[in-house]
Amino acid sequence: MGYQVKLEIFEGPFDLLLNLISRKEIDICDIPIAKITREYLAYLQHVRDVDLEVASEFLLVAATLLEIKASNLLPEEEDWEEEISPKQARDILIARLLEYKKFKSVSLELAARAQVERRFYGREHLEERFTRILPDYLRGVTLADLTEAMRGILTRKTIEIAEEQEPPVVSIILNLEEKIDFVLGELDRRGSQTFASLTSELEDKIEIVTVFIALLELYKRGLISLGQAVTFGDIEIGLTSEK
Amino acid sequence: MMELTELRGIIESLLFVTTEPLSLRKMSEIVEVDEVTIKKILDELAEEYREQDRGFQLREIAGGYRLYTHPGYAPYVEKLVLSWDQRRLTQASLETLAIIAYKQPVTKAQISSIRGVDAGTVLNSLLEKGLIREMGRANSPGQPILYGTTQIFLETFGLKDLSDLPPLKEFEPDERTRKEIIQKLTSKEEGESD
Amino acid sequence: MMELTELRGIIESLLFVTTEPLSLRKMSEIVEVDEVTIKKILDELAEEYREQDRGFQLREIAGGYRLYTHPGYAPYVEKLVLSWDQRRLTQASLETLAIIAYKQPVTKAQISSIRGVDAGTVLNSLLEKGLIREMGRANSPGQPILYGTTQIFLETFGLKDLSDLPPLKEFEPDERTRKEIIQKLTSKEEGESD
Repeated sequence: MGYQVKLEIFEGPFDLLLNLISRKEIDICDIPIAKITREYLAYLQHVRDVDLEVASEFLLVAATLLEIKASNLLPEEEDWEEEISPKQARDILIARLLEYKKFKSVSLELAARAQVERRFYGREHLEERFTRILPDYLRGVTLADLTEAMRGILTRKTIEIAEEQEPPVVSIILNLEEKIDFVLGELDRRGSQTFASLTSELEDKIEIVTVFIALLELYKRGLISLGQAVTFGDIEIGLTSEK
Repeated sequence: MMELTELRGIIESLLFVTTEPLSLRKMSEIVEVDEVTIKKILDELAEEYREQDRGFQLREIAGGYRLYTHPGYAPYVEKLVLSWDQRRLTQASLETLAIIAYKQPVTKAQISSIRGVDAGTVLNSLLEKGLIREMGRANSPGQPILYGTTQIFLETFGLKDLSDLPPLKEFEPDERTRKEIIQKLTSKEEGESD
Repeated sequence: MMELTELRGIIESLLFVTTEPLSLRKMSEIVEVDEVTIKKILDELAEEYREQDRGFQLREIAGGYRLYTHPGYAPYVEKLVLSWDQRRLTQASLETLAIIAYKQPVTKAQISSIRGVDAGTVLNSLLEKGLIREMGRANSPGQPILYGTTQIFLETFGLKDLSDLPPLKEFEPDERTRKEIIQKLTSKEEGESD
């Protein structure tokens, strides 16, 4: 049986949720993707034998949902066509799942080849008589260089270990909700803000983009007001009174 | 002119010493004999090893030639050489590698969009393992980095070159899977009635 | 009973990969065949290589057997060895030496697994330069050689003794590196459009 989703407005298999969304029986804007993803990750940690097939498909589907959602969050004034229709959404998902499945099957074939390849051993060392003619690779190397090399190795190792412990997270999905909280918090604490001041501390380009998407989401929910004095001017953001 | 027996001996000694696949060009440079002659000798050597049931084989791998122990004797070889190779590739790494192998040069965004998850972490680890490399930058906005596979990739998967990859076409989802997916995602009104 | 052809193949594959002379006893243990039979096969192999003018020879050395490149072809092999990628080997030497200095005593398999690539050639070169030495054998299966640094190593790097090496604590990722790691792990799309 597939993974079950439990939401206020919907309870049942994840597949069915998708189906309902593609039929527009459920508005994608009502689906808290971050919540679903977080719960799914919690669920993964409890299951002993993770079905990789289901796990990777879940992520692919969740990411597609997010994209559809993001595109539907854009203010729908004149550009009605810009919004992805249910049929288009479905077609995108189908095309993606098919494309993804193709690469997944070929990756299994590659894994099998790597397995076979491990039975072949090549020679990996050099006879002493030829070692002697090798140039002195370490000429001029200092203790500091040795230090640096060890630091590099340890850094690589740390990354590898961290990667092994990292569950497959759709970080951007989780991040959106974080940024929504961030924007609300800032406005609450410091009053109205401009987009520039809101993002002045952020270094990562994608973080800034996520803040922007968060603003769209908040605007859609009617929690903030947006203004712009001049074209290409800074965006002014304030909390609406209804909050 | 060098004698053929001597030439064969020289090439064999180069193959014996090399720790990575040796290209025809490199052998030709070292021995100062044309590539066609060298290729002929390599073919003869490979045939000899096979016929004489030797403990090693000559294989064309990753754009070159290298000697490897006969895979049938791997259990014994492993008793002697403790395998250090702990390159256990995760499913995520394998899928990402597959996408890069077939689509190269390819950007991170393109990979991410096929797998539906961010490829950043996996790319870093594949770069560290030397299985992929940066191949320059795309001419699109932001000039994203283009990725491709390496010689180590070919060696890891026992491929002669990229054209030796299994044809991707053969891995298209079959009709049943295709129908299943479409059915899963198609509303009842539009799809088949039941 | 194992067939003679197969037995010959197995022994040849062991000789092919071994990094040190293989004793009759060791081979006998691995193949589970008596030493007399093994000795007979070794003699046959040596004879074959000689007769067929192969690129390598089987020699009895230091209480064991090992394959060596045919000395007559040494000039060509030297040309090959000198054409190896210097930068890669410099990096490999430095990292291997750093691991041995800090983690000694350490086996080749351990070094390879920390570095992610084989350390064979580099180890020989460090031994040759007198920077490292064999310190005995590990008590693990296969009893691999343990490596450590030498007096020459201390002198080269101006150290009083090993405790004079900068403490490992300082090598722990600093704040910046740690931040980088975290960023790498949570790295997201580079906002490219294509």
